[in-house]
Order: sequence, then structure tokens, then C-alpha cells
Amino acid sequence: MTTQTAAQTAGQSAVKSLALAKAINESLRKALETDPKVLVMGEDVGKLGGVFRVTDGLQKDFGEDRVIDTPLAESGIVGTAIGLALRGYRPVVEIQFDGFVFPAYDQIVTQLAKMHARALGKVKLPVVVRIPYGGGIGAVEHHSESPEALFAHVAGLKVVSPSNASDAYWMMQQAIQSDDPVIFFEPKRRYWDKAEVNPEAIPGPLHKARVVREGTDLTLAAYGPMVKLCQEVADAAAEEGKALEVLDLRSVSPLDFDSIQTSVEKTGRLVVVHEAPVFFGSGAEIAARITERCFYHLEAPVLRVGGYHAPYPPARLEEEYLPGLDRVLDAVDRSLAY
Amino acid sequence: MTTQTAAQTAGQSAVKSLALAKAINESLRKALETDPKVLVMGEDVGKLGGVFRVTDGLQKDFGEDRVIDTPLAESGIVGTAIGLALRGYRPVVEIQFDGFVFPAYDQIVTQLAKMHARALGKVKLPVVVRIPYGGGIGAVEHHSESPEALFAHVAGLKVVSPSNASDAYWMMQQAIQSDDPVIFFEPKRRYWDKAEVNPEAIPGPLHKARVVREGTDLTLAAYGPMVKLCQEVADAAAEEGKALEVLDLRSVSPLDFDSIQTSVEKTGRLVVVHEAPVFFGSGAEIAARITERCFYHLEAPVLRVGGYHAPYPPARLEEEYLPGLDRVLDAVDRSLAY
Amino acid sequence: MTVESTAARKPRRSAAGKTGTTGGKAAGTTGTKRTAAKKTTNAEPELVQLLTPEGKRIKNAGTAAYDPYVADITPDELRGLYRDMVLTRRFDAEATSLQRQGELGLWASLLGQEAAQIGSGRATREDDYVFPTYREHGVAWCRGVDPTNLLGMFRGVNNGGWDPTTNNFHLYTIVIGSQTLHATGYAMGIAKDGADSAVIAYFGDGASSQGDVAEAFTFSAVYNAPVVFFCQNNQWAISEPTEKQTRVPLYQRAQGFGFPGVRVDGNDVLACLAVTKWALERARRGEGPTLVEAYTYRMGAHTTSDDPTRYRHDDERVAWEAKDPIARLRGYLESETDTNEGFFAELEAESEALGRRVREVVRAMPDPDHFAIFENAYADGHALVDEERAQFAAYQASFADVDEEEGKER
Amino acid sequence: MTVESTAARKPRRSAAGKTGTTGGKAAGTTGTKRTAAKKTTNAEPELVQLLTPEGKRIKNAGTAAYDPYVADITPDELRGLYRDMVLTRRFDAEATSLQRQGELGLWASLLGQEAAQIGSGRATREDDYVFPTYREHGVAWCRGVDPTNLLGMFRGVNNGGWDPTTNNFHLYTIVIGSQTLHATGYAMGIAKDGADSAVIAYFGDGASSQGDVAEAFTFSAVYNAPVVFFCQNNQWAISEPTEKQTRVPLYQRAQGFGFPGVRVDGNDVLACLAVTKWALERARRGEGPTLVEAYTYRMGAHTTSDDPTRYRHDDERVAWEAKDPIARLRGYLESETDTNEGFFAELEAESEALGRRVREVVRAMPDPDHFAIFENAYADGHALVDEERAQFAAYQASFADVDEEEGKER
Ligand SMILES: Cc1ncc(C[n+]2csc(CCOP(=O)(O)OP(=O)(O)O)c2C)c(N)n1
Ligand SMILES: Cc1ncc(C[n+]2csc(CCOP(=O)(O)OP(=O)(O)O)c2C)c(N)n1
Ligand SMILES: [Mg+2]
Ligand SMILES: [Mg+2]
Repeated sequence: MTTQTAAQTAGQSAVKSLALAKAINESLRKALETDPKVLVMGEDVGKLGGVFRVTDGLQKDFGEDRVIDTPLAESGIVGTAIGLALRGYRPVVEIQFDGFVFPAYDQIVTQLAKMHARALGKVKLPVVVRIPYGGGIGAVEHHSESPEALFAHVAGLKVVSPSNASDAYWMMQQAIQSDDPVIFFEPKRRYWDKAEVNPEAIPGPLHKARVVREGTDLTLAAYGPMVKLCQEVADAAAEEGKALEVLDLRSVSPLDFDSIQTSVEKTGRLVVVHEAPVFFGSGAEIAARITERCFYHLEAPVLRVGGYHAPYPPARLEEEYLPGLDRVLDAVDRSLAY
Repeated sequence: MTTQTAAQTAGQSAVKSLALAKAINESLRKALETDPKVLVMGEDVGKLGGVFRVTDGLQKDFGEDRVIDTPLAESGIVGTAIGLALRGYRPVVEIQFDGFVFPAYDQIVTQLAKMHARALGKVKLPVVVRIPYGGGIGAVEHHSESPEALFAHVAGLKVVSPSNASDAYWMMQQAIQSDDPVIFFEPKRRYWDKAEVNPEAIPGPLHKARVVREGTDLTLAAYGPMVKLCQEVADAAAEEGKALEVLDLRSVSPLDFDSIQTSVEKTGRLVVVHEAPVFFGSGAEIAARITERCFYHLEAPVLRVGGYHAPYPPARLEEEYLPGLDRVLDAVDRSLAY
Repeated sequence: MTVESTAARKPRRSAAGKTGTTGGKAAGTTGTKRTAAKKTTNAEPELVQLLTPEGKRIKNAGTAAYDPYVADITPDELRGLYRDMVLTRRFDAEATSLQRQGELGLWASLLGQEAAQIGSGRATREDDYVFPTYREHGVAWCRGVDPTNLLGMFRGVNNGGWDPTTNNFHLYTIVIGSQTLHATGYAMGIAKDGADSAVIAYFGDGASSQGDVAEAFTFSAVYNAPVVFFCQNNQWAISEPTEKQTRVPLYQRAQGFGFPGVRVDGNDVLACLAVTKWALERARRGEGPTLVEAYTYRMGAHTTSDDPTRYRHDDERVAWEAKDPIARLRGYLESETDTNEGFFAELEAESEALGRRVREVVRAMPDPDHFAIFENAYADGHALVDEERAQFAAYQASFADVDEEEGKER
Repeated sequence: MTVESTAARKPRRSAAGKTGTTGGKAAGTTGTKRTAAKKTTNAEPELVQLLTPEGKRIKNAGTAAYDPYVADITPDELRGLYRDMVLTRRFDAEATSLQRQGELGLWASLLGQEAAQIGSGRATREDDYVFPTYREHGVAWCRGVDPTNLLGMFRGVNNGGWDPTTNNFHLYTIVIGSQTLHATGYAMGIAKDGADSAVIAYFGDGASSQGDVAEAFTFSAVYNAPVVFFCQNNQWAISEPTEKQTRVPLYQRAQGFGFPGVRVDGNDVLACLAVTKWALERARRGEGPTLVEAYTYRMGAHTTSDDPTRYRHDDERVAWEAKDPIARLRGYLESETDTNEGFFAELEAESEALGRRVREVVRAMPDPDHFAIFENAYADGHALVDEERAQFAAYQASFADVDEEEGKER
């Protein structure tokens, strides 16, 4: 089924430094190799290897029958993926950019999310919907959005977003193995960031947050592209003598409230950072539930840093629109001032 | 243009008791009469008058050119409404049930919401999207959902929901007059509830909350179908000597945080009630922002009562799924116990 | 409603005679004469019919392609089709009355569409897979789904009460058109597996307007998927006649996507059987998708919630009564086969028994356990669902405590 | 890529000869002979062409319907078309190089599609309304939109830098297919107004697969809306050839929705002008929608971010060079009109000047004010936007303070 050489396969067992996009590529390759039911589908995923090259080389090695260039119709892509899943396949679907998932939204919300429950558990839909998301790459309209809240609100879906290459590799493995549909948000501005990936050691469960940096003064919680920013914020704050704890939430649905709670019980302060608009965003849910869980521990209200309630602006304004070092530091200061 | 008799027209100037559905009907009639650019479009809105009879008699009186039965295609309905708006019309579009808005979601999110900004303000899209929503009517799947959070998160849209006939009449007038797209959620289980409507006195701005009942011990905030429930809860609590303040939020985007804040500064406690799932629902946004605004006033965390994170259940389970008197009272008790 | 009424609307503004009015190379006319194009657009489209409304067998050049598919049908098989239709209608009537009695919240009757459903349903092979809408009670019957299972969602105890994998009969799909894409994907999977089964997707005339259906046509054509799109054109989408969805006959939609479309008399069970078999065989042979438009009529209301007197004249319905699918086959059975009165009497008894059983089963259908809310939201679990289930349990338990304390008071 | 390659895929499984293989009444064959159907599916579809690649005027039975629309075209008008194409190409090349220089973030070149765009654009009347995709720089030119306005979104200073109501040229639409519905709605509005203008909606071969486009076909047919769907089939949707979107020629899609489709040589500006005029006139006369498929070729990359060497052979592009739309019209101008060298020389100078102006304007294009984030989110305002704007202002002001305090340090 695959044309990989033994040497290449052996090579995979070593820890290696990979860009995030390449880590997903290798993870898809691994899945295609291991499970003949895994398919990769989407616009331009074949010869081109996707506009970000995430599926580079896969069609060449696994054939057009498994790595499928689809017609330009997102509802059709997700709808047929559902049918393929009913037939026993495990499709990994690519939506080319965040802003183009909406034509598929009906199939995702009314069918993909609900069919398992509708069938009283008799059918499973192990479909992964990959969505490169977020801004910061100077793109035109519809190419920089962060719509994760619109999926997290929908029961029946799981929503995750890796922040680094190792998680990208492993979370993709786990998402494909999951019997539930998973919306897999890929932080496109981190596609080229490298990290060590060990394809032999699972770092942990798919929906568990990770403490990226320990601290005692305040908790910064983020996922996907904002984790790196929060680490930079923590560095900057450290210079001013503040010890921030940084949580990589990794999963948006479910949210790992236990881990956030543990951290907040220690620090007493929480700032949530995401690119998506603050209004009705993930930060709202986190703030509401953590305030309920940690009412007597919080020394300040949970603060949120994210996009404004306005359409994602043209590229030359995105620096102002997106959370950046200064804006997060400002929130940290405001929280600490309580 | 209209075949109404003078007597009928004169009759409209008197205060009258109308069912909520009928109030919307009269409001649409008024708009069709007043502004030749107003159109009503949707599936079965013509001869049938809509499955809930909200558009009853309108096609007969205003003709097929203004009250338009459309093909069965929600994206097409909203997409052509956008085109009509660009041509100077003010379409009021009906989505037959909450669960059927998703095929139109792409047009709503990527076009309707963003075109005014995209055009740097040069075009306006005064489109009203009417959606009968919510449960409690014993319906089959997709006919009982509350997707308002999925629209409130999207900048460029306004989202409102009346709780009674008078608001239904007036908010529809205001929504049609608005130069922004308005998603108008109609509480279908309250369609048959009557109230006094005065078609001559505007009760107030479209996006302003209203104190429905004054109280000092705790604030209950709701909109649409849950306002009546909250009034019942307040009645029940009053018997136990608790004075609950009830807020009818009326608008979900924008949310009238000022009014909520004012109330919470007085009561120190807030419970938000909606039918939609709690996770990533309106309650999250309200809790997060009010906690930030009223951090030192809150005696208890903001509590939320809403749907569970599961697909809307079959009708025989909806009583357990939906917020009811006991569940809200339970939350009130929990809040007061802090 | 006649076919003419689905033809093009009269021009909006007066069509002044002018050069170039008709394009010599427009798609409707490519490679043919203008008259042919006119014919396609305005004339009564041909309808595959094997039985006259009176039950006489038709054989001519137009039926030749389909005759072979019913050439060796036995009288027993014909009686089987008759039985299927009678029992399906009986079941449907029973469900309607159960709705009136409050046992069901809603019912979507198939009255009038028995031939379309039984003919096409009986054309499927066991290993074929069926994607219905919400009205395919007759197809479910052919697939061996216990009819009482169909009632769960209309009673409100579940959203689909059968295991779709047992009979290869998918759950009812309410969001119009969605299932055509699932069917296409499933068919793509069959092709990948190298199997020679096929898929049939049901949808209505109204559904033909949904973008999803067009996308299903595109995907199935591009991947040459073994799927039959079976459109029951029952003339109405709730209150909207077919001319609100299209100005040309629906079966013609297929051609522009590169596969054949055919209109069959949807009240002629033999024709529906033959045409569907033909289409399924095409799929099996790797010739890709087919659109079958079964031209029929919704004799009843859209659902029990609907009041068709608001939007259509009863004479339309009356006119269609003359084409009743059951009477038609009965005519044939009586005149052309050795079917005797005993068969009809026995069937009547069987029909009564079915009605009784349906009533009993429905009335005994228990309400779901409250915790069913949380079951099956996810296959692999979800932390929040667990948390909410636990809270719900505690909350429910608090009433149990109160109940205990207060005894019978609450 | 030849037309054959958009024909039906070879059967998945061997097509054993069997009775009933071809349906006598399938849509492709209704009222015609099987050979005709075969022709439609497999043969080279007819292409409306008025100029050979060498620039010779073609007149025959196939062009008769369209000839009248260019019968009285003057040499000056022909030179005008030539000028439009040359300047558009020049503008496009300038934009491409501005992207390479970092002045634009992205550019979507129309290279090769000048005739399709100028021919159709020049067919529109001032009161017609145009809905483009993101590549209609030539149409924008015909509509009188200052080309530098098109660059704003590619530079990242706005999402559409012109007032669509000034030239009846809508903003570029990036979500594939969406604008076909806006066009249909706009056309419905024209019909309601009783006006006799028309709408033209542009989209690509890839876009033809989107459900929205099919819904636009349905709505426009049902309401008989005065709209022309102008599909530039440039053979590629990023890396996907047209056969990933359809297995029959795209113009045939229209027929199944009840309106004509016609394929025109998209590299023949005269044919594009004539066919589009014909289609717009149909719309004006109240005869409803038309689909025009302009068969052309994307000579460059999809956008400046794309690398076509990954997915297509350069000989394909080279083959299409022989059909260059500008060279073709030049051939005609030189052989059939009195156009002299002076015209070409002047045009060259004008072209240089345009390039210079574009460069200058772009380089001087200011970044938007930061507060533009909040402008125009709503027409009537929104409390949260006001609140966030105020917070943003305070936040920005805090830096001003710091800047003041720290002087040049920050
Ligand atoms: C996406 C969507 N929109 C609207 C509805 C509401 N609805 C239910 S059935 C129906 C009409 C369907 O007509 P048709 O496709 O002809 O099928 P029929 O009911 O006649 O069998 C409508 C509008 C729906 N179920 N789904
Ligand atoms: C809904 C949607 N999906 C995906 C994309 C990404 N995308 C941009 S252009 C393009 C290809 C379009 O091809 P075609 O319609 O042939 O137009 P062309 O670019 O060839 O002019 C794609 C897939 C998009 N813009 N919108
Ligand atoms: Mg129907
Ligand atoms: Mg293209």
C-alpha cells in the first residue's frame, strides 16, 4: 500500500525535529500506513499537497484512491466523508482555510455531530476535520479567522488545537483513532515552527491540558497559536519578577477545567488568551466555569484577551487586532492590580 | 397595494390583545404597508402563511411579488435576500425552524455579517432573518434548538429575541428599520401567548434590557422563551420570601451589560437562564463580563441554567433537558447559599 | 397539477422578436434541432409506464429498455408487491390515527406513494444500502425494518429507533437533502471496496433545490459512484408546488451533471421496480449514478400538522385517486393472473393484524430513561458530559429525597 | 487539457453487455436519438468562435445567432477592445511584480483570460450590475473602476477598496460561489422594479461545484431573473483540473435547470462580446437566465502564492499560448482594419504610463488608521463595539504616554 522504504520507516522511530506542518504530514502518513481505512480528502490535497503542503507526497505514495482531490464544495466534502465513515472508512478531511468551513457547517452541526446519538450509538463517525486557522500571516479576507467557539458550542463534536509539532503529531494520531468526530484546528502561523517529535512516546490523552511553564502569580491559559505568545509573555513578566504559569489547553471541547482549576487554586488569577473574538469566545466559558469552581480562590476576575467584535480586519491591521505581547501583559498587570 | 379596509387600519391604532405570532404578523403587515421595499420571503410563507401562520394572509394582501414562496434552499434564501438588499429592498426572511438555519450559515456569517464592513460602509444590508426557535413543543429533531450563541459570536450581526407579543411587534418594527442585519429569534413555544400590544407607542430601543420585576435578593436574566419561566420562578421564590429581580435581556448581541450590571450591583447575585446548551452559551459571556464588571459586588458566582452538552433530546425527554421551574429554583438556592 | 405547470414561466417583459433570440449552440439544443429543444422544455415529458391506471400491461418502444427487468416476474412476486403496498398503507393509516389519538406527536404519511416506495425498495438487493428521508415507510418495509421501529421518532422517544446497519437502511434524515451526500460517500466507499452493491438515496421534489443535492450529483458523477438518486416528486413540498423548485421536469437535472435521468410513473409499481433495477444495475456495472424521478402524488397532508386545504384544491387529489397504485396493481392481478378472492381476504386479515400489533406496540412503548439525554452524545466520552450527567443525577436524586420525605405529597 | 478529458471516467467495473444498459427515456436522450446523447457526452462540444487563433473572422451557421451582436462593430471599437486587453494585461503584470517587491501580499493574475473578461465586460450596459469573483480585473476595467482600487485588498489595507454602487461593480467575493446568489437576488430586484437592466455573475470552473451556484441556478430559473452566469473555465481550480469538478462540459449544466447554456471561446474577445450581449439581451427581454461558459486558460499561477509546476506540465500552457487573446485580435486588426503602427506605439506608451501610475499609487497607499478595525462593523452601531473601541483607544493612549515618557527609547 505504501512505497516507503524500510530505512524510512526505521527513521521514523527516532526523535526528530520537525516543523508543525511536517509533523502533521508524518502523522497522516503514519495513519495511512497503519490503517487501510484512513483516507485524506480535500481541495488540492493531492498533487499540490495542500496549499500549506501538509499533505505533501501523500497522494504520490498512497494513490488517488486514498488521498483524494475533491470537487470545490465543502458541504460535499464533509457530507461524503460522513458516508464514507458509515461504510467503515476514517476520513481525514481538509478545509483549506478557516473562513471556508461555513459551507460545511450544516453537515458538521446537523449530521456529523448528531448522527451517533441519533442512531443510539449504533453508528460511529470517526471523521477528522482539519482546519488551518488563525491570523498573523498577512492573508486576505476569510484566511485568518478563529471559529473554534462555533464548534465547541455544538455537542457531539470534539475540538482540539495543538500548539507545537509534537502535539500536532500525536493529537492527529489520537484524533484519527477517536471514534468521535474531531475538529482539528491547526495554528497556521506556527506551521513552520520546529520542535522535537518522538513518534514512539504518546505524551498523554488528547483532551488533557499541559502545564507549559510553572508559576505562582497568575495563570495564563491558551491553546494553538497563542501558547507561544503566552510563553513569551511569561518570559517578559519574569524579567519584571512575576512568575506566570502557562497552560496549553490543547482541547477546546472538552475543556480541561480540572487542570485550569488546579492552576488557579494555586495562582488565584487567570488570563485567557485566544485569537477569536472575546465576545462569546472560549474565554467566556472558561471564565464562567472557573469563577464558579474557584470563587473563593480568585483574587481578580478572570480576564480575557482576544479579538474584537468586528470582522477580522485587513492584514495591515491584524497586529492591532490580534492579541500581542503588550496586550497580554496589560491584562496581566490589570489582573495583578486587583 | 393593500386591500385592508379603512376600518381595519383604524383598528390598528388601538391597544389590542394579541398572541405573539399574531403580533409579528401585524408588525410585518405594517412594514409591508409602510415601506414598499419591504419583502417577506421563505418556505411556505405564502398561501400557507408559514407553518406557524406568522405570515398568514400577507401574500393574499400584498401579492406574490412581495410575499415570496422560495425554493427549498436556505442558503439561496439568504443569498438572494442579500442581493435584493443590495438592490434597495429590505427582505424579511423566514427560516422555517431553528435547526434549518445551518444551510444558510455560510451566507449569514461570511456575507450578510461582513459585507457592510467589506464595503467600508458603502453598502448596507437591512435583512431580517426570522427564526422560530427553542423547545417545549414536543417536536421532532431539529425543531427545538436554540442556536443564538452561534450568531452572537459573529460580528456584524445583531441578535434579538422578544419574550412577549408587545416586544415581538415592536422589535420586529425596529429590526426591519435597522440598517444592520438582524437575526430575530422567535420563541415558538410562546407564539400563542397573548399580551397587550400598542402599535402606537414604541416601548424603547431594540437592544435595551427591561426590568420585568424588581427584586433585591438575586437577579434572574433571560430572554425569549425563558422570561416567562423566570417570572414564574420569581413568583415561587416570593412565596418563600425571596425577592428576585427579573431582567428580560431582549437582545443577545449586543447584550445590555449596563442594565445587568445595575441590577447585580443591587442584588449581588445573578443566575442566567437560557434553553441553549450552557457550554459556550450566552450565560458564559454574561457571567464572564459581569464578573469582571461587578467583581466586588458579587456574593456568589454567576450561575447558569440551560441545556446540557448533548444533542437536543427526543420530545419525551425535553422536560428533563430544558430549564424548568425546579432547576432554576435550585440554581437560585445554590446562589443564595454562598 | 399537470406537467405543463412545471414548464417555464411566461416572460417577465414582452419578448420582442429580435435576431439572436435563440442560440444555435445553447446547451438545450446542442447537436439537435431547435424543435427538439422546444420539445424537451415544453412538451409532456415521457414517462416510463408499464401498467395503465386500469392495470393493463404496456409494452412498446419506450418500455423496451426496462421490460427485461420484470420479464420473469411471477404472479407470486406480483402478489408480494401488492401485499407490500396494502400493508404499508395500512401501517401508515394506523400511524395517522395513532397520532390523532395522541400516541404520536407527528406523522408523515406516504399515502399515494406506495408504488414508488415498494417498487424501488423491492429493486434493492440485501447488500445495497438505502438512505431515506422521513417518509420512506414503504422502503423500510421492503428492507425488513420492523414498522413499529419507525414510530419512535414520531412518538418522541428517540430520534431514530433502529440500527441502520442491520438492514442497511439508514436513519430518517430530516434536514432536507443532507442524506444524498451521505449516500454518495457511502457509494464511494463501496467502489473503493471493489464491491458490486449499490446505494439508493431518496429525496423529494422540494429537496431538489438544496445545494447539497447538487453537490451529491457532482461528487457522484466525478467519482462515478454507484448510487441511484430516487426523487419522489409528489408534486408538493409542504404548500409549495413543484414549479416553485424548477421550471423543467426534475429528471432532466441529471444530464447537466453527466449522468442519465429518467421519469417513471410513480404510481406504477411495476415500472418503479423495473426502472430502479435498471438504475441499480448500471451502478453495479460501474456506470455511475442515475437520477430516477418517480412522478407521484402526496394524497394526504404533508404531515399531521399540515392543513392542505389552505393551499390546494381537492379536485387535484381526486384526479390522482384514479391513478391509485394499489387499485392499479389489483386490476392487473385480477385480469392477468390467477389471483383469487382468498388472497385478498387473507391479506385483509393480515392487514388487520398488523394494525393491531402496531397499536399495541406503540401504546406499550416506554418513555426513555432520563439519562438517555447523556447517552451517545459521544462514542468515546466527553468530560463535560460526565460532569453534567453527575450533576443531573444528584439533582434528580434530590427529588427522590424530597419524595421520600414528603411521601405522596409531591 | 482537451475537452475529451472532461468526459466520463472509464467504468469502475467492467461494463458487461446486458439488456437495458441504455435507457430509452433517460434525460440525455429524451426525444432524440441515442447517437445525439452520445454526442453530447463524448464529442467535442461546439464552441462559439468568431475569430480563428490567427485572427480570421469566422461566419457560419454556428455563429449566425451571435453575428448580429457584433455586426456593426467599428474598427475604433475593435481597437478599443484591443486597448482594454493590453492595458489590463499590463496592469496585471505590474501587480504581479509589485507583489514580488513586497508591495502586495498576494496577487491573482488574470493572464490569459483578458478576452473573456473584456468581451463580457464590454457587453454590459452602464445600468447593468456586475458580481465578480477575485480575478475580474479586466471586467473592473470595463466598468470604469480605477485599477489601483483593486489593489487595496491584495495589499492588505482593506477588504475591498471601491464603492460598488459607483460603477455597479460589486466587491470581490472570495468565498467561492457566494456571489452568484447575490447576483440572482439583485436580478430579482431588477425584475421587481420593472427595469430592463441585467446582472452578470462571474465564477470559475471550480466554483461550479458549490451548492450555492446550483441554488442560484434554481432561484434564477424559478423567478426568471435577468441574470447571466458567466463561468470562466480556465481549466484549473488551483491544482485541480476541471475533470475534478464535472465529467461533462460545464455549459450543459444549465439545461437541467431550464435555461440555456453556451460555450464560447474564451480567448476570442469578439465571440465573448457577442455571446454575452446575446445573453444579456435575453435577460432584458424577460427570458431569464443564461449560462455562458468561456473556455479559456489560466496562463499563470493561481495566485502569487501558488506553484503550478507541482501539478501541471508546462506544455499545456505553451499550447494555449498559440491561442493568445491579444495576439488574435491584433491579427484581425492588422489584416482586416486600417490600424496602423502608430496605434500600437501609442498604446505601448499608454501602457507604460499606466504601469508607472499603478506603481506610484500603490507605494503611496497609506496603511489604514488603527481605528478602522471598529469602523463599519455595523451601520447603526453596537454597544460592545463602542466599548471595545474606547478600551482600544485608552490602551493605545497608554503607549503614547510611555512614548512621551521614554522619548525615543520605545
Ligand atoms: C433544510 C430544511 N429546511 C426546511 C425543512 C422543513 N421541511 C420539512 S419537509 C419540507 C418539504 C419537503 O418537500 P419535499 O422535498 O418535496 O418532500 P416531501 O415532504 O414532499 O416528501 C420542508 C420545507 C427541513 N426539514 N429541512
Ligand atoms: C468556499 C471556498 N472554498 C475554498 C476556497 C479556496 N480557493 C480559493 S480560489 C480556489 C479555486 C477556485 O477555482 P475556480 O473557481 O476555477 O476559479 P479560478 O481561481 O480558476 O479563477 C479555491 C479552492 C475559497 N476561496 N472558498
Ligand atoms: Mg414533495
Ligand atoms: Mg478555474
